[in-house]
Amino acid sequence: MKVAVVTFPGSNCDYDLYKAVQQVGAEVEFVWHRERGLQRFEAVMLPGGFSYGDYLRAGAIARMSPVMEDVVAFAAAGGPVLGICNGFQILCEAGLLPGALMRNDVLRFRSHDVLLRVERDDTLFTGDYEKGQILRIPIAHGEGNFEADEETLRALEGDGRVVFRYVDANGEATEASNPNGSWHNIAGITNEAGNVLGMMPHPERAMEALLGSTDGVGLFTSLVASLSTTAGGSA
Amino acid sequence: MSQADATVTASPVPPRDGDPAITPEVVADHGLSPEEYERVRTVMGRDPTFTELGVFSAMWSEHCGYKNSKRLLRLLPTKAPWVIQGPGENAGVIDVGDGYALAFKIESHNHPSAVEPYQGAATGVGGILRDIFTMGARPVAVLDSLRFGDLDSGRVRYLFSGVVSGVGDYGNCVGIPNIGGEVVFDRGYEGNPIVNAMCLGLMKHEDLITAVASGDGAPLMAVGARTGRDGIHGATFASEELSEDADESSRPQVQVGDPFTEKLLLEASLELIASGAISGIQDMGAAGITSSASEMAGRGGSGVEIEMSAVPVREAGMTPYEILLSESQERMLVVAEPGQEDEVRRILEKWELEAAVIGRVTDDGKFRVLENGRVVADIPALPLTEGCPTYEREGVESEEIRALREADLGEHLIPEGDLTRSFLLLLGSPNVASKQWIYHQYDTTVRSSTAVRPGGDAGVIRIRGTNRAVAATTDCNGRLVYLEPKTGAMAAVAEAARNLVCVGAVPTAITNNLNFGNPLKAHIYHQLREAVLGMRDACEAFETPVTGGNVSLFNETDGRAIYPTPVIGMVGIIEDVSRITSNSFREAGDDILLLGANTGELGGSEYLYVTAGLVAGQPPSIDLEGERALQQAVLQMNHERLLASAHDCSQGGLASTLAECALGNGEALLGVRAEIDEELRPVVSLFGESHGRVVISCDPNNTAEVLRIARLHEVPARRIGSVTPASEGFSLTVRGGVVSAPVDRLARAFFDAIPSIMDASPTTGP
Amino acid sequence: MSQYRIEVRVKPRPGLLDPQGKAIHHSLNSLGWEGVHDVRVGKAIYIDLDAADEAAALEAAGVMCRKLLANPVTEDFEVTMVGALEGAGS
Amino acid sequence: MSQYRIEVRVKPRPGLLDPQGKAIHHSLNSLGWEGVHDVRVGKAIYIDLDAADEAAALEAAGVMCRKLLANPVTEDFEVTMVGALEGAGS
Ligand SMILES: Nc1ncnc2c1ncn2[C@@H]1O[C@H](COP(=O)(O)OP(=O)(O)O)[C@@H](O)[C@H]1O
Ligand SMILES: [Mg+2]
Repeated sequence: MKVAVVTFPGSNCDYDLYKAVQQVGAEVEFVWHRERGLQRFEAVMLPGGFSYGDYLRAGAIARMSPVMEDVVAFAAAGGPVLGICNGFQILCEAGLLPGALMRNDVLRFRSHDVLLRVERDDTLFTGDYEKGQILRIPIAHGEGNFEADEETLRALEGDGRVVFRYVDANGEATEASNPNGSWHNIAGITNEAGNVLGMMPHPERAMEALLGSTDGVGLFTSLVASLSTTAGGSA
Repeated sequence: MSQADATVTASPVPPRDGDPAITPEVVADHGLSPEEYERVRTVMGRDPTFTELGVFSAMWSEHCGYKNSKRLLRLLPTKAPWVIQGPGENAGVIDVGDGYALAFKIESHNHPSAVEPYQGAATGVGGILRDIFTMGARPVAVLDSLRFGDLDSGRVRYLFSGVVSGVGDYGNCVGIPNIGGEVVFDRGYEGNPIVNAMCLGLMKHEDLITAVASGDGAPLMAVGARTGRDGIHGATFASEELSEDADESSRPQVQVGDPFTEKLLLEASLELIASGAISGIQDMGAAGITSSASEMAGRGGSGVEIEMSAVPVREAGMTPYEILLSESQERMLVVAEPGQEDEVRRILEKWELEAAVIGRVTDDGKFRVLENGRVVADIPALPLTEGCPTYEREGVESEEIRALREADLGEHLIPEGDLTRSFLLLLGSPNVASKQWIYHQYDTTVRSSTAVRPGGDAGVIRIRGTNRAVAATTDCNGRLVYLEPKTGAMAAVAEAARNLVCVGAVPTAITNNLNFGNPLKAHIYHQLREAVLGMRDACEAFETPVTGGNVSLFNETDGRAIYPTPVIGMVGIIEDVSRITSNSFREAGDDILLLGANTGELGGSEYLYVTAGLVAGQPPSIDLEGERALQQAVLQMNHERLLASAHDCSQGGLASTLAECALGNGEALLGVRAEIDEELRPVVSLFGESHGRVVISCDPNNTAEVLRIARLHEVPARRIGSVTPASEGFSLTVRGGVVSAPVDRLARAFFDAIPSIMDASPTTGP
Repeated sequence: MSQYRIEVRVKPRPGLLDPQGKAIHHSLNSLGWEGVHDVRVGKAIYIDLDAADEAAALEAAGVMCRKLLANPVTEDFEVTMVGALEGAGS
Repeated sequence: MSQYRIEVRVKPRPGLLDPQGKAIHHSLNSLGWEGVHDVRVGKAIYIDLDAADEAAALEAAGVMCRKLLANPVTEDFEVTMVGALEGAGS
């Protein structure tokens, strides 16, 4: 499997993501935002960071990059696309995912581990987890407050497109366990087709016990597994 | 220097239209004394022009010229086999093994932060990052050392929250994890906060590059952001006292940081260095183009010629004076290899940045500036960079401070019995309480290499592809330095070293930031000198040479100086990441041991500040040999994998240290049952801040071996109790006194202290 | 071609939570302005641009808003003319 | 007492670097708007408040700016009246 990690001016989790993909045995390559053509890849990932300094709105300027046209086409063709943190913000700005990530309700940057409940174990990205499993994964963002209009929110819940939710140690989605004010403690969602996942927490930083958690590994192994079962099938 | 004085002289330069005439007032406004101005005239062999005067005033300011500290700094030990680059470059560099080198340095941004806390702190971080990546190293960690007045003032809360978000936003955006730091709140810093930022960068040995301009004719290029009118004369400003009535207009324009551009500049610079297209690179930091160009020329023993009209500017109509002294951020000066200008431009363009040829390296030893081909400044480079007059002054201890130190603390020693209330007060003091409110605003895990995040004794960054890690900490208790400068400075070095050994790192080298008041005052000079001597002794004893640092003097408001605060930034090496040790207790049932002994002083303690508002008394004495032995003992215990945890005992004393071990980061609370029988007053046993102590925990099966190793190193050691489940509470009994409380009560005091102050009360704007 | 300065105001949509506005509201109340009932925070963006005339300048700014400056999910925008700039040219 | 809506615009001081404006400027240029010469970004703040009359409302908003809304070291501000609000209360 070959994965593209798309980098924008100001991306800063690109290398971490690259290493995470490598760690699960997949091939990976950086694609600079001005480059065109993603046909040779089987999955596309948008890393975290501060593309264009998060100026104007997080992700707003990056989504205008030439490569985004190809990301849109790649997603439309059913190819798996993962956006983490700033990547999630870019996907929302580009309309590949619904809603918007607004400023954290506490008005401060939040950086610490959170607990996430896995809501779906039947997506391309979560097959190696179990539904209800609790993951420990770091967050680091100032604009992670997920909001959308009523209708969209109802659809997200109704269609089961919420993949990860912030919870406490008992697995409850409480206000105290919500780091940024996201509606319904949403931490990660997919598009309707299920091939685009956006999440604020950083699984690529939870790949080694030495650094505090290995709970992010499953996300990457899941993707590799789902792609190898459909080998040759996608995009 | 004198050689250069004699051989290179300034050519005549006609005055530039529109420039003010040079009067004694103009000279004084530039921060030069009449004697210093005479020295300028001697160096020049004539009167300087206005532009030249500006250049001298920046280069001979305290900030760039180290007038009042240079002679003292020469006393510091700087050599060891593992030192690759000592003081004098943008950053110090040491060998860390497996082919890697570590560049590290600390910088202050006190004055800018007092005026505009957010931008001041942000640009402080920006500056220190550039110092690291201009050495060819990739920045891998930031630490911040902060001091403010007491949090009961709205203005202080404004400064504190502004500085923290400035430090955070900048580092977060560039993507460098924060791994630690410190913060102290004390009325001694009211009005004059301290903001020191430290950065660590890693590189392969062969990637080291230095800031030297050599090669006659080599093009000089300005890269990165454009030059604007910001921060003109920041270097001179940083060398003056603040006064309350300094009105807006007399303040230099605030520098605004652009971390996004910095990130691009960082990537572009590392790519430039790797490309071989350049031979030198330097940050345009304090005093902007002036200092970067003249220092590169000075180090290379060559000269430079710069054309002002070629410098990309942000605003029209800037004079040479303004362009030369602008402190606009996120700019670099690069010496390209001749013929490689286009390659430099290509790399910068990829990162969406500008590069412009603004001059060339010459061989005539001059710092020459042209405006549309006409010379506007012509100065011998070496005297400009090295010829700044330096002073050695008479230092005398202040009688007032001596009296404070010798004050009788008798009445404060009386309390005994149940001292839980004082203990809770202490745990809830912002100085002792959890600093999560701060570092939860900092990205601590970006780069996926942070093995120990803020909250431990020292931050730890692993080196990918090896089994190694580097650890770093910043430390200084200014109250102790205030009461007794020499021991206080030794204590700062000792605490830093203890913090490192607690995580399992071998202390290797230091950088330091001397934050002091006005050195022209005899008692301040005394503090400065004594502190440097103390630092020297401790660094010699621990074999941790000084590879660089920064001096920030004139930290005074309305004539009142801050506590002398020589912040120590120490780095250490961990050869095997599997030996990294945490400071929080791991498991109920483990034994708790105390290494080291209480020397019995209560002077300068947080207990006195919290209970009596007092900064007085004899501070704890320090035994450098004992400290060294303690470090060796802890390292050996670590090496033999005997330790479950290790935590240095410092502010708040033994009781607070045990509480910190039990509370950890708040996620897995544990309890403590401990008892210690010392022939001391109970407040001293519980809350005294003696140096040379470490609390460790270990599997009871390892206790005998731990005690044996301690004996081997002649370090006092005893088992003082056990880790218990949180439900069994916290208790520490001493002779004649006790503190005991439910663990969640301690947790509330400890974790809620800073958030409840910051969330409840509004800040008051500038 | 003349140069014009346009002011764009981007505001959070009514009904959407505006934490920053709420925080300022709270501070103003606690600083003693009890008569403050609501605060909303948006952006004011000033754009200097060449255009054939005022109408063309406003038109262009509107397109910029739809494409980039405002997020249609969360924000509304307004565009107004500040005026023509003298002696223009980059 | 009536209720008024005031608009406050807080702008970066001239001469100060405005990184956000710079990034937007750059982006607009590369999206094809080459005639954009400068972009500056500030805040637009809408305050609904009780006051005796328009003048008093504007006056109060000016004080709020000096005390809280604008940072005098880095920002300038302007205050304008949007209008009286109907059926106020709350
Ligand atoms: N300004 C800061 N930035 C980052 N981390 C900080 C800061 N202040 C304190 N910390 C972290 O909080 C922890 C506790 O700080 P402190 O009370 O000074 O500890 P100690 O006295 O044990 O050194 C340390 O890990 C320190 O690195
Ligand atoms: Mg400390």
